[in-house]
Amino acid sequence: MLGDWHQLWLIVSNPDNVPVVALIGLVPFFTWFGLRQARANDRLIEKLETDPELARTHHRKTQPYHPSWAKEVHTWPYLLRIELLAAILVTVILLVWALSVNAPLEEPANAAITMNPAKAPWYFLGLQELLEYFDPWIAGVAIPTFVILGLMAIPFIDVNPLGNGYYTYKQRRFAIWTFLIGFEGIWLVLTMIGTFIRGPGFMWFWPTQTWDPDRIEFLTTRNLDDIFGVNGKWLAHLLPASQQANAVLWARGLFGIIPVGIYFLVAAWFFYKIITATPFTRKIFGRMSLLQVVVMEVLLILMLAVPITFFMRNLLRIKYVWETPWFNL
Amino acid sequence: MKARVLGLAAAIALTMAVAGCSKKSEQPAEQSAAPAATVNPATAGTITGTVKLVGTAPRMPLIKMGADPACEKNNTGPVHSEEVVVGKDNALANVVVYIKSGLGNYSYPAPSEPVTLDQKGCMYHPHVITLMAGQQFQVINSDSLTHNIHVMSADNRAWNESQPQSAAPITKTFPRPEMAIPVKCNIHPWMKAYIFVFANPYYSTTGDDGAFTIKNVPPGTYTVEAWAEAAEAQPPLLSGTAEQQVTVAPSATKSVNFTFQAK
Amino acid sequence: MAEENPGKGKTGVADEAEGKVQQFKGWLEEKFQEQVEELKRPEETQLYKAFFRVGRIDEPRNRALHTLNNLFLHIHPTKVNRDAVSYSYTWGMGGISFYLFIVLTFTGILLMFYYHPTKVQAYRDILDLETSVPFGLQLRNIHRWAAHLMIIAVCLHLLRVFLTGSYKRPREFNWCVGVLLLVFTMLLSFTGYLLPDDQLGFWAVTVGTNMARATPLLGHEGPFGPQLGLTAYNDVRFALLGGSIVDSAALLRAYIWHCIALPVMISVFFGVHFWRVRKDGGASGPSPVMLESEMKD
Amino acid sequence: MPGQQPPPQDPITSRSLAGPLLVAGLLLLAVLGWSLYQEEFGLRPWRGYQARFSRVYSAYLEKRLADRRAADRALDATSQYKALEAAVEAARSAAKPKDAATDKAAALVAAQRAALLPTYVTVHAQVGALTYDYEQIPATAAYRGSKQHAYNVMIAARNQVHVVDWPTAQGTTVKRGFTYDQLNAEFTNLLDLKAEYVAARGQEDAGVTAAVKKLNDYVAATLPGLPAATRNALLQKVRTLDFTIHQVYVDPPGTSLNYLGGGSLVDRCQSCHLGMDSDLVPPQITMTKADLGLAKSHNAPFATHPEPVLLTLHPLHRFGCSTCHGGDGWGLDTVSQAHGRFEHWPWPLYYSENIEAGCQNCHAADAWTPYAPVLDRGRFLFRVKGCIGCHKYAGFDDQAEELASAEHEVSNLDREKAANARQAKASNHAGDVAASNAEAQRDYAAATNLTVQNAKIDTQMTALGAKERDLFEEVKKVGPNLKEARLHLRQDWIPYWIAHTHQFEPDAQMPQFRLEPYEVRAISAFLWQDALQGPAPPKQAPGDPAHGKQLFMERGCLACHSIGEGSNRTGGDYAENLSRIGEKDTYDYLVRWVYNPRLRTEPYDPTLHKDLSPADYAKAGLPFVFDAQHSTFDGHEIEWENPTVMPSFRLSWQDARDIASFLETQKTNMNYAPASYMDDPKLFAQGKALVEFYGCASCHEIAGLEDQGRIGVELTQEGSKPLGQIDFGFLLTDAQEGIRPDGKPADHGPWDTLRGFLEAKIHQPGVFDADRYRPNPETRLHMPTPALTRDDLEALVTFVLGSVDNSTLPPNYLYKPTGEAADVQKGWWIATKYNCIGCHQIAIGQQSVLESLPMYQGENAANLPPPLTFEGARVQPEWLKQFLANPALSTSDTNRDGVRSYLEVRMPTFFLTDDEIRSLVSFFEAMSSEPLQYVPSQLPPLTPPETAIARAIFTSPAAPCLKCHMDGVAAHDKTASAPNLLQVKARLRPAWTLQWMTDPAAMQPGTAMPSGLFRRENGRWVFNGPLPAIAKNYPGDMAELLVRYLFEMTPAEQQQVLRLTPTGH
Repeated sequence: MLGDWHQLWLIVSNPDNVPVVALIGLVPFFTWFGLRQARANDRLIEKLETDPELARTHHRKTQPYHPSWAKEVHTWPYLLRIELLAAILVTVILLVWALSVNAPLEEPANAAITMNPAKAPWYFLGLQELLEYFDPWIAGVAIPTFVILGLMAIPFIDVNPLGNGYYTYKQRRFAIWTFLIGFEGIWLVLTMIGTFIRGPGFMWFWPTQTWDPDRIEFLTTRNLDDIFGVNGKWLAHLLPASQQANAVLWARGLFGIIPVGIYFLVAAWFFYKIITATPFTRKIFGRMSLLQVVVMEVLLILMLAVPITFFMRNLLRIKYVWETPWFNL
Repeated sequence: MKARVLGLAAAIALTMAVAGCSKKSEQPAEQSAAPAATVNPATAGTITGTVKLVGTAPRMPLIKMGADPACEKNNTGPVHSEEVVVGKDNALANVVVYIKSGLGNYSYPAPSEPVTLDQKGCMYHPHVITLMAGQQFQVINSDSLTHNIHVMSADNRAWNESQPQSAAPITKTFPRPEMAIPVKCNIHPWMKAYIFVFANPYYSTTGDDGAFTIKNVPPGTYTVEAWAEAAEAQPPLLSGTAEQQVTVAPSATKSVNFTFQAK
Repeated sequence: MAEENPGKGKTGVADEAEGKVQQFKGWLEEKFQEQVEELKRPEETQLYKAFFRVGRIDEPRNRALHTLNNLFLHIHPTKVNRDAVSYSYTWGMGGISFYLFIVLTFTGILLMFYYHPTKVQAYRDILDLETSVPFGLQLRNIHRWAAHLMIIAVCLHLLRVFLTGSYKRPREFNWCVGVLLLVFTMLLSFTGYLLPDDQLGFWAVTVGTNMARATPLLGHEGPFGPQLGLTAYNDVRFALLGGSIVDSAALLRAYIWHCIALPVMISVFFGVHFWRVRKDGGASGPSPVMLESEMKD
Repeated sequence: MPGQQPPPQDPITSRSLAGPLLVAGLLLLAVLGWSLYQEEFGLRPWRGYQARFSRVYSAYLEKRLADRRAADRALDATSQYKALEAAVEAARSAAKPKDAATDKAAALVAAQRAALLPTYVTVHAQVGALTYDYEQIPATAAYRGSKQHAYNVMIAARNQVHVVDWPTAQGTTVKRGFTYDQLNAEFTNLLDLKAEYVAARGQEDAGVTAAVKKLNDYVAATLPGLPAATRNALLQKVRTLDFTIHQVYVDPPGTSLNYLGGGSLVDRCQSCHLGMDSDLVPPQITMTKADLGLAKSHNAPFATHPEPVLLTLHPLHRFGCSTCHGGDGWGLDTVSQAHGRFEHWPWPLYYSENIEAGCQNCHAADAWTPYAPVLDRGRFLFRVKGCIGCHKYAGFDDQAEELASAEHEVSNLDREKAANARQAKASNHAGDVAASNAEAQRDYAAATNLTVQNAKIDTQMTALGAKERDLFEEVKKVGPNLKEARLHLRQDWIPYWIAHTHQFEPDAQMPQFRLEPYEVRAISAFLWQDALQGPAPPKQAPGDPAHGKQLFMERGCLACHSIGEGSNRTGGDYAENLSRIGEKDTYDYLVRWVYNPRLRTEPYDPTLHKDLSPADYAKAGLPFVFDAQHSTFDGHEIEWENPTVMPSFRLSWQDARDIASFLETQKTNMNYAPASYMDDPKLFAQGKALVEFYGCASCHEIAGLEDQGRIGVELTQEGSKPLGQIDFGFLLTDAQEGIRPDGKPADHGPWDTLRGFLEAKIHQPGVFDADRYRPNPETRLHMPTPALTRDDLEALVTFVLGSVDNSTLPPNYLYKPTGEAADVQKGWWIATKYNCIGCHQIAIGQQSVLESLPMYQGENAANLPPPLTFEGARVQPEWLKQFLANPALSTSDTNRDGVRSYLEVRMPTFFLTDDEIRSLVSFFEAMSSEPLQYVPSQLPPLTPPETAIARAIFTSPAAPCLKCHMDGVAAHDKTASAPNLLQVKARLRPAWTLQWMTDPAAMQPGTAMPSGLFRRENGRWVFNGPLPAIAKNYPGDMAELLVRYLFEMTPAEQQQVLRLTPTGH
């Protein structure tokens, strides 16, 4: 039943969801705020590119400038007073928050009574959401590990020397898009889904739909090999007698390599196309070592796999594309 | 180098395994390696002798059976307590003489015929019963009243069963050797007997003549013991050397005498 | 002296006394003025100097010395890029994160006074805290929300640093440290989640640690875990929880991670982070824009 | 921006941030202010309550104080008070001279001690140190010199004379010298003197103390409550009340009292409920909201506990508040938090309608809980409304379960026995072949032990067999035996009843099932076809309805049954309303039922799983007879009686016919649709499935379904069911918003709580099916709708709500009575099971159903069955056993009461089992606090003169005993109003008899037996009427004499006195 605004209010006003609600406003605001400055810088860059003379003399910032002004200012008091102001404001915000919203305290822990829904803290809800799409070892272990390693790898694979220390969009289009897709398009959206959409039984409830713990959901998902009818009959002839019984498993395992392989190739080609789309990006590409290219490709491919799986599962109802006795993808 | 170490280890392991196996297989062999010999009747000897009482035999009290007139019916005259029964020439009856130790490793099949204890005239006949472990022990009731047979064994299962008049005989066995198992009838408290259960057939009970014979004894040196009820009583009515060393030569008859002094 | 002029005895004495009073008055006024002047410039007092070592802060040298000489301020350079003081560039998120960490430490220590990490006491301690401990409820609320706010601030810090490309040379290493700090921040918050021992924390931690079951090679439900002989009683989840279920051992472990291990680790990395910020040239900018045409091949 | 004129000043260094900083600083201050306010007031609402309490309570105390002062003044003016006061004064003045002398002497001693003390202390310390110095020097030759020296120094110090200014009795001071030893002696002496004077003073004042005590006692007795002074102190305390948290802290060792699974109980309820704090409101004060002038306030939690005795039984310092009432004892921030009425507190405060649910938490095993009438009513309804038929409840009518467990135990023992036998055999064998005698003896001993063990098992099994037999009979069904439906009921009526249960009988015991017409048809047809065809009950001639009605009214049927509907309804609600019984029952069956409801058509054999027909008996070569004496078939117990609690009234067949004829007239003109389908065999299977589905066999005996257990959820711990496990169906939103299933707002707002669920569920179980797509009616919820009034509904909710998992509570808090209290509880189960309380008053203050009926009002109250409040003290246990087994006290003449044959109302025969009788006897003894082992006291036999005196009193005109007491003359016995005194010896206890004779009205108000037969004179009872000449000089206790006489009463003696009695007939 849609239109249950009370339900939506319950979710939004849940104390532990306050940060998520705050993020809805904060992240777009700061994205806009940063990109606005990037646009100003981009205009400046454009101007300087067309006017080399000016480029030589210009202080190259959008901030106001006069030659007589000191290049550096004293930390005390100019930085510290700002820090003081920030600290006071943060304290005020925190106190108001603390005075108006109580930290949640639910029933005493009881292993016999399952919470429904049993949700992780909001910052892990993205991971919990991934658990719906991937095997636990992928969602819970492999992906976080890749995210952390991927983040740490960024400085080493982003060889673009431009845009170091100032906002710019035009000079770093690819990097910014990639990051915004990863950070906002995937992580934040998954967190939102986990917070607002997932109800009892971790079922999918549209906003304003009543969270009915007794709701019955009909979900069929199929594995890709089922759709293609992989049954391993033809493989049975090729296998030694001892493995005859496992023909299906073998067939599935082998079959799964095909779509996964195709995806890797297509995605790799897709990203290659993107990073060599313009002369500028080709120039950057030229600066990259083979290892950097490979690492970047792998990370990008894996990142793209998340939304693709998301859509495959939710729209195409495909569960696994590659099944093996040890893991499923 | 590495290969050598491995080889050494393998060798040690193999040795140990073999040793372990052989040790295991030894144990059952040891048990079955002691075949119990049977006594060779050709070389077997005999121990005989008499048991005498020195001094005046203590007077045995008269048993008063008035409480149960049916008891008196089966008795011709007055009945005395049977703690000390003396025959002619001070011969001491109801003494059990047996080889206490010194026997080798022989196997003795239990005799197939049962030993019978009769209850007659509210007395046990005989007063001292000897039998071998595993031999059948039969109790019959010749009286026209009910008795109970209360066998108070310690090493064997104790039991207490009643036997009405003309009931079927009670048949039991004693699986373990045990000396002087008291037997009582709780209905007639004067009734008393002793059962001796032996692992071997080398025992004999003296009759009224005080004589005993232990046959088919393989040659060797043994400790022979004589057990007299009155010597074991508290306080003892008799005293005497109950144990003697006896050497039996092949096919010989050895004579041994025991004496008990009256106190 | 009063006897000097007996004729004018009385008046003389009075005058003299009056003169003395006047004299004293004048002296007192003078001293008072002096004192007021001194107090008008508190930074010149001995007391002030003893504490802060330098005098007036509106002199450039003293300003610099002020920062340099202060243990707490010397994480800052004495001077910063003139534009780096603007919120619009830095968003202040790093500083806010650190400030929140201090708030969390402070409130956390106070909360520790009232909390026992045992199955019997934990929940009851929170009940007590909320109802009878002075400022207990507010303390807990501040701690809770500061933790959430810190994660938000850290995430926004990450966003800012990325958007300004501040991870680029020479700051690659510090970016990595920053990523670790993000992870630590989340772990700190997560370990704190269990401590009230209520259903919310219990099930959040149950869900969270259930993922650990599936760690490849280390979890008993993960790929190759069973093949390596892992069970629910010897895998990584068991190590995290100190048992196969979320129970008293898990509570104690969460407590120790939350109150000792992680704060110590994050403090160390904070130090590294700040140190690298200064060594790598202070706040990253705003740097002058670079032109594509100037790019070296 | 290039090209522009740069600003004259650097915007960073020149701009001041003072403004924003100031604003931020002010904001911070404001928020800190908010925080302080919140801390001081916002989160501490109890401060407000305490301030208000201080105001209203001090006003209350002031008013009471003024009243009290006036009363005190009035009292002071009374002559008694004045006399007592004078006595005090007199005593004081008498003691005065001596007191003065003693005080003076004591003062001197104190002065001397003070003078001595400084010197004493100094010298003591000095000598002590010197002694130590001396002692610690080794006593060897090397140290001889120094030791001697130290010795000399020590002795010198001991002998040194210290001069003290010594006060004398004359008031002068003299110098007096003391050595160390003298100092010690004098000091001890002074201490002794001081003690002496204190004692002397006490003795001198003994008279005063006694007089004061007398005065105080008088005041306390005349004016109970707090004395003015105490009240005043209290008032001052309340006026300056310190605002703090008031809490009860209980920390029983081991487990916890709270449900958190550990730790102590902290209840801060008194922080607002200040009237409960005994420091502020002493137990002498009880006040309500109205007393405080706050009758209309909904926010004045200041009253004292309405049932103070409960607080005495459950002291706060041991139980706290939330243990009984629920709620969050920690909560202080808001009312809803304190009362635990928020989402995350699983143990909310019970609403007042269900307040007794708290009792059930610990009193779950009770059959009867004093001070908890609602809970008791809930228990009663749980049985009477047939809940127990479907829902298991541990300890509640669980004979069926007990039987099963006994059977289980027997089979376990059987197995154990066989195993023991095997083991014994093995041990014996092991002994036979053992290597050593010691080992053999061990083996034989083990075997012997096992054999003995088996013998013990045999005794256990024998006892279990007896228990099984008893349990088998104790299992009763809530509804009638439907195997006899065909013989018992009218064919057309059955489907109507099933479909319209509550239309036919609005307060029926049977709940209304929600059935589709086809289900009704199938169930009816199945029951009809499944029932026995015969042998039919004997054919009966018509009876006399008028006589039947009289019997129906007189014999006591109305103690359980009711008759008439609406305002005409009279009788109890323990059993069915009989207003329309004529429409349902067949006459022949009804006659047999009234004659003896336990009579069965065919016995049921649970071993063979079949009803035994005459043919079965014939095959076994047995006559077709089954009763208490023939309760087995083929060696096992059979169900030989109808499993109903309805007893036999020992009526004659004719009386039974008359009553049945009367009952047959109880009907309306309703026409029932013919039910031709009843014999349709096609419906049988479907009907059987439905009957199984709806659990009919839980309450009824139905052929083929005898072994069907209870189909409902066990409710023993329903009150602890987590909310998450409760299915509100499509009513969840309504529940959260406080809308009742009928669309009206719920009494307590949102009802998405356990209580709300239970209320809705018990009231109308069907509502949780609402809006659900249930194409097949059988997929609906099974639970039928019981007929309940609003109060009854709350009583049941209370009962179920309080039934929690109390395993987390400390075991010693659970009410698990032992000894007498246990006997009382066990007996109550039986007394309520058979509805003894319908006829008898058992507990003081309890009213039987009959007492409330119109025909027993006024002087007719004498026709009531006897109250049993003193039964345990009155009768001898052996006699009671016999009586309960056979209330006629005769095997031949049974159509009467055994004790009071003059009563029309009749003690019926309940066919109690030995166990039940034992329990009841213990119950009555325990209710009267009699020791369990009754040993008849040996009364001294009467001497012939005593007999003569007793006889004379017994027959004197002033004591016409035999006028009322039955005497064996049939005509007289009919009009008698008291039992035959011949029964005294076997029936009564002497002690009770004595008490009864001297003041019967005290034990049984309204009894026909007159009080005042004897008067107390010089410590003995003397006959109160004109004494017969012969008795005039009797020095002994005449009541006692009469008791002894009665205990020696023989028929011959009775005949003799009958002749002598002036009121003879």
